[in-house]
Amino acid sequence: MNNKYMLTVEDVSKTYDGFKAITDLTFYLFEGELRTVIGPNGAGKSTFFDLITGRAKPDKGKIEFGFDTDLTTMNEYEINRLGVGRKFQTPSVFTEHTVFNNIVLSLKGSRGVFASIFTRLSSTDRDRIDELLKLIRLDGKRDWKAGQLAHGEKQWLEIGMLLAQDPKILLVDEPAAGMTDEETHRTGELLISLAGKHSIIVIEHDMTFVKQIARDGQVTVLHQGSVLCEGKFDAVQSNPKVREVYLGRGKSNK
Amino acid sequence: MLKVNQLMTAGALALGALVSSVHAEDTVKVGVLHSLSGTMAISETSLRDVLLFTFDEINAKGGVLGKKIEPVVVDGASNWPLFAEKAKQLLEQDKVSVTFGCWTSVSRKSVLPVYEKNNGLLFYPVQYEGQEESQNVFYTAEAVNQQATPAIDYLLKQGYTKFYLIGTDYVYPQTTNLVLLEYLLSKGVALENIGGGFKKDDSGKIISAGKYTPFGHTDYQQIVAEIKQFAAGGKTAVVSTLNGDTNVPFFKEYAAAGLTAETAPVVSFSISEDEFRGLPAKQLVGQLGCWTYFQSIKSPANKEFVKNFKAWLKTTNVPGIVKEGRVTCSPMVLSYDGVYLWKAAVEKAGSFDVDKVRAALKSGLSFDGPGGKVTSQPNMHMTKNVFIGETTAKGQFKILEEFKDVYGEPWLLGKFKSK
Amino acid sequence: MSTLSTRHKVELIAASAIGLFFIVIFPLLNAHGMVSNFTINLWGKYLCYALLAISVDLLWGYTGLLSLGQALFFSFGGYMMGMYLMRMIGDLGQYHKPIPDFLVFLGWTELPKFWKPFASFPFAASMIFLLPGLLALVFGFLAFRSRIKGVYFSILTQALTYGASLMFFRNDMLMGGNNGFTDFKFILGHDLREASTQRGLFIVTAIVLLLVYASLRLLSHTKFGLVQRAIRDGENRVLFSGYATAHFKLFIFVVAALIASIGGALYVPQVGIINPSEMTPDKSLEAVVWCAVGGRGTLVGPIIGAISINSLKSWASRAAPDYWLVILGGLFVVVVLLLPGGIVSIPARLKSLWQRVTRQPSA
Amino acid sequence: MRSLTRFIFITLFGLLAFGCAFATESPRAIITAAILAKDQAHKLELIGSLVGESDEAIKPLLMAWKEDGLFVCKASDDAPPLPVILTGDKDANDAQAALRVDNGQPLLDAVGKPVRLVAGDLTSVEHDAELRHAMKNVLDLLDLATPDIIKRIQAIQAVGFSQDVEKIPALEKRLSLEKNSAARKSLLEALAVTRLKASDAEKLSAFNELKDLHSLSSYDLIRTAMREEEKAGKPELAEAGLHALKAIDLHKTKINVFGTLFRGLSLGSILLIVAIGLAITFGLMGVINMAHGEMIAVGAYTTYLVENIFGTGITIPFFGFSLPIPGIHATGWFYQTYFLVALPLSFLAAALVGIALERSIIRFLYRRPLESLLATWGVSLLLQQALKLMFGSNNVQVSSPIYLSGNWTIDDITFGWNRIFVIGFAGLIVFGVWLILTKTPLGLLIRSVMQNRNMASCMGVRTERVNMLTFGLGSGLAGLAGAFISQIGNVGPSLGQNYIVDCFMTVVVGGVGNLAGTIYSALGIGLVDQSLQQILLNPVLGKILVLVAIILFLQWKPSGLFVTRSRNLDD
Repeated sequence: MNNKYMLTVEDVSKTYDGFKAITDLTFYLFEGELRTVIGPNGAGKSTFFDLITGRAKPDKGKIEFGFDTDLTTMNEYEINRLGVGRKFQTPSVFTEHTVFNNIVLSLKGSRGVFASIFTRLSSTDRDRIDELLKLIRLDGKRDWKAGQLAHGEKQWLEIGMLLAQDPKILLVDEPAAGMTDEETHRTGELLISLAGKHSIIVIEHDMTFVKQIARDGQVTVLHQGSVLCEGKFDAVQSNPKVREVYLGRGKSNK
Repeated sequence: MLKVNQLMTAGALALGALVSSVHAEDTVKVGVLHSLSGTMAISETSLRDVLLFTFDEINAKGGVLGKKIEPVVVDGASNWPLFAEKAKQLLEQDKVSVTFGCWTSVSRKSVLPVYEKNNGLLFYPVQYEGQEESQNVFYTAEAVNQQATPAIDYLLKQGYTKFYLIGTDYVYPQTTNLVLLEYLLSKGVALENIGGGFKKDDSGKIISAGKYTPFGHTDYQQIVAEIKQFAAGGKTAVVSTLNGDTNVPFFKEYAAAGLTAETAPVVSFSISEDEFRGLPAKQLVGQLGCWTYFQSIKSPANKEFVKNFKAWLKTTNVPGIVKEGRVTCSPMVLSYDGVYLWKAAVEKAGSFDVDKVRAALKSGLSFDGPGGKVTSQPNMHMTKNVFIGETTAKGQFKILEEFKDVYGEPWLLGKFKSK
Repeated sequence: MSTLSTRHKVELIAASAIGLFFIVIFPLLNAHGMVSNFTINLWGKYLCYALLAISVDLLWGYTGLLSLGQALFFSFGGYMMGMYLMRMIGDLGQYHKPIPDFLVFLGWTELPKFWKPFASFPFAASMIFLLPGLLALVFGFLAFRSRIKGVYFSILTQALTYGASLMFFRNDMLMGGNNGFTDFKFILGHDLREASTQRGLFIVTAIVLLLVYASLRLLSHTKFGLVQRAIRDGENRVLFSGYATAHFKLFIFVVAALIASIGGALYVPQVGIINPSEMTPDKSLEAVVWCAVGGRGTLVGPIIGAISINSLKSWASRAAPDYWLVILGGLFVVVVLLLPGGIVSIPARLKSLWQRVTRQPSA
Repeated sequence: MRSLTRFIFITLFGLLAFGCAFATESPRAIITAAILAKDQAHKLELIGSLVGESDEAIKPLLMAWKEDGLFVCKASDDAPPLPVILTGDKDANDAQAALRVDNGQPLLDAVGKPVRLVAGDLTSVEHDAELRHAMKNVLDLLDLATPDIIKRIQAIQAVGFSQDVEKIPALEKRLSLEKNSAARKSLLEALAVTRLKASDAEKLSAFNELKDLHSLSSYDLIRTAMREEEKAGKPELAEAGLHALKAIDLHKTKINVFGTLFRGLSLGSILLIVAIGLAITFGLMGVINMAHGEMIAVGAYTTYLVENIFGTGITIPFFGFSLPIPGIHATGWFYQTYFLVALPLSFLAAALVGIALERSIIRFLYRRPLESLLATWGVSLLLQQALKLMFGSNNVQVSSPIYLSGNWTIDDITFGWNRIFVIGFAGLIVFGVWLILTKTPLGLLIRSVMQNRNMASCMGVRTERVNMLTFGLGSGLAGLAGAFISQIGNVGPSLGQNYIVDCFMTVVVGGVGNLAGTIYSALGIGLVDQSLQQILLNPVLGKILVLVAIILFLQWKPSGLFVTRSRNLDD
């Protein structure tokens, strides 16, 4: 494992209307790491992603991309352009656009107003899109409107869009929701295959899935806005504190 | 291609609307151009009604030069570009001989180029600011010296020494108040006794006098408080050119502040019997108005006119005419007078030709209307009687003073030199 | 993709045919007296309204920004043109003074400074772009920077145009107050009363409309067009895909303002008046009706809507003045509830209905 | 009291009635002559001659004249016309006792029996502003001691402003007996102002006294006096005058500051009343109801209807049919209560219209706010036209009940009763809404549905019904607002259009979904608006500045004063 930090989160707090969503959270992500984050509802997982991607600003603390790029002063698209891609919990694709155009919009490249008017798709771009469409198995539905896809297919499309951006950090929020067991498994394999080239944080509820992708990597447990514990999957699973706050109740919620 | 079809259908719809009715030989087409919808419909619908009544009255007596009047009624919809469109339609498509219409200054201004271009003739019946003298418009309307300055004369005679000017911010009140400012100064009223505020240009010349509120203004608290302070010393009159809706909140606030017709009377130039129907009459009793006609005039001609009009209302089957609770007012009578003056001019000229009719009008024709004798002038205005009245709880005016045969003078600004 | 391009070809042919008709045939008919001057003038007005409707649709149908202030930009364009036309009156006004009439009765003897350069057509023409563009830029920058969107954007644009109309109603704005500008005589040396001048204006309007239509058609096929519609459907997703949506919206907002402004500038010499009631909020809402009725999210929709509703209005203001509001209001409710795609969606609807009917026996 | 009045008038009489040709005739005779005189100038002269007369008959006669209570009748066709006054209770035939104006005795018929006459059968004696003005001069002096305090003060002022030094003794005498503080102040003012015409020493003390009284009404007279002293080369007197003017200016500033605060509060309350319904439909439910203004109009027209039902009834033309609604011909205090009856009815009427609107249109558009904006705008046009067809395009008259038409004046600051009522009522409405939302089962349901529609419906809440009731509540509140608007503004079909932009601004500034925010923003906007008006003395500029300020404010706080955060991505 490489020791280079991709993401540094130190002493971060965030309060909404008096509700402490994140409290003194410290978190490091190494280059090429695949990190799984679990935690009961309301543990602050989504807020955690919001803070990294610029959707919310922390009340205090430090969030840096690598060692030196301060993310707290940037907004969503600037952070995205740095190379932080995010997949949302509920699939968010451009429903009125075709699958093909969804990928076109996400494809790495210039994002400026005028560039978008005057540049055309190159053949390299088209090849890349074909490749991605095959990978997410939507090749045959490339001219479908994204809104017509099934839930699982949308999830895949969103993953495809994420990959099209070729980000350095992937933030993946509950990718397996709404997928069949088989699809879930395939998602897991895809994520594992991406690790190394990209740094990935996955938020997930499904323990089978977590077990699949965590392998011997680190699992972080969030509780009430801070890190409850961190460690290998087995260690976390057997941690009594975790059992108490999360596994016991989290399961019943499902 | 379906889209093309749709476009064509839409076009056909529009074109179809333009096909004018078949022109019969023994009629003469006359345009009626008023707002029958939109904000101005409140006032203008009555003018459409009285015009239709007048046409029926003339037709019953054999028409004009043996031809029956065939009215072409169009709706300006309180939309000024639409007024211009409708004027074009009347002149270019329907080829009307004359048009009776417009209420607001801006609607008159918007159709003016159309009438000048096509050499049409428009009769304009509503009090206005003057400063205009088109050869294609005959102004039966009250000029400023047929309404505002007589009212000031009356107030001065009553011993009022302070005047507060208030109006809606458009050209009629602005111009009227500038004229009144000059007039008051010429009568020896000191500048400090004229309230409402002034605006001066860089050279210190006053370019605007009085307090102005926008159309549809609803909050007169501050202004009434200001008036109350201004009027604290007594002998103060308020000269109001407030328009339409704004009179209600103004007068309600005025009454609530304890101001009455006795402590500080308001003379309004925009409230006629017709507008009165929507005002809190009890709170207005004793306030003053000034017009060239009041329904309460006790002349046989007026009694006849009011009686006939009400009878006509009962029998007419024109859609959209309100039959209950109707009154007559100055703009209505000026419309009525206008039609008869036009008839007289056509008969004198022996032709419907605009140039000939205009020449006849300029030669000075008279008509004994409900408000007394009116006479056309060479400057396309009208000599008429001016009345000062005070409001009664029944929504009528009690006549206090009459000025006979006042010559309509559109160019007043700069005419009165201060002492 | 192939089905799309057939549709494009049809659309291209149709657009060129209609364009040809309006730019060449219609004026020719007029020159030979087969179409009246009144009609050509009326249609010139409709086409200007079509430009306004397109600008509304560009924002609403394509970008999801319901601006209730487009009439403001339309009027601004009109006012800039109006200022030029007022200067062209020279001393032919009621007062026969070298400055516009309303300034005379406001007591001015000299032209205020900001009025002076408007005697030059190039200057006035550049102001038609600059002033509304600048206003759109500033307002859009403020609104999009603070991420005002959805109904807030609508309400704010409404407040903007309301405020502006209040301002223009004031006589000391020196822009003619309630009466606005009227009594125009000449444009570029041509007498506005001449039929040929009006015909020329009509042709220019038709050409501008065709150009706007064609360029927007092209634009909608670029990646910009994709981003634009993506913003409409899910702005945050676009933001998280690395696009500065505020810049895109600002660009569109300015472009829409310019289109509306050109529409207004062409409108004024054809109808002969511009006054602040053109910028009151309900005028903007009316333009939204045209767009909704014609079919938003398409380019022909607003054109069809603007022409058909205004024809209807021309008709109703003579045939049924009391019911015009009922027609307009009812149309709106019906379109929103029952026909969200507007008139242009009727063929598709009929087709699917037909298919359902024909399939039923076999099923 | 009466003997005193008489004393004063006898004094005045002696001073004023010199050379008056009619002084020797009795006031009754003079009034009779005035009534019968043909010539206006002569009438004026006759009435003018009564100034200073002390006869008790003057007041009732002149008052009756002013109020159309004098009549001219003839005993027989050839007899001279005889002015009479009708007094006493009406009998079964509506007839009253007739007293002769010239001697106060009952009018007798041929056989010497007192005649009873019906007012309706006779023409009342005419009067006009000039005559009333002349009568007022006569009555003013009579009124110096009238029990009606307002009239008394008016009379005192009238005497004072005439600056007639010869009236000083009368005023002083009155002052020594006057108990009422307001009237005392007026008397002091009147005396001081009059003394500005007296000797130099008196002038100086008068200036100083007016300075202490900071008398608004004397401002112009002080200014005139000051200039005269300047011209006359008496700098110390001019100086004193200047000080007095400065003191009054300072007083005016004080009045304006407090007046502005009160007006701001009242405008804020009106904004609050009209916007609170919108704060519920828009703020809580997220429905953009452009027909909110028409809900206000429905409330106002309901008030109008109720007023007419309490009165003489009304006929509504309804799409070609006439719908007559009989009135109950209420009078007096019972009639005055119409407004209290109209309040709940306005609420109900608007709530019903709102519920109908919700059921027929809005419920299809909950997820499409922009489209609900458009559809409701269409509805607003339809409702306007419907109101026009039912009540005509003219404004209609709604007269205010007594308890809403008057004012208190404290230290020259006017507090209109209608304004005070509005402020109080705004407080009541806020309290009521708070009670409904926090203390009733419906409020609980509303809050739960608004926070999470899906969750609430999962928990078995009938969200459909809650939506309907919430919308009804919002619309009903708009209707209540309409009832108030009818008391301060015009009632016409397009009434709502005047308020709709203001309503939305208020809610947006306050922060959508937050009622407390709406309260703060309404009061804030009201105060800012009134202060700007007071400072700029220009209502339009003030309004424009408020709009600009709101746009800039939203830059600083894009979600309004109070933010309600949502976790949904596309909110």
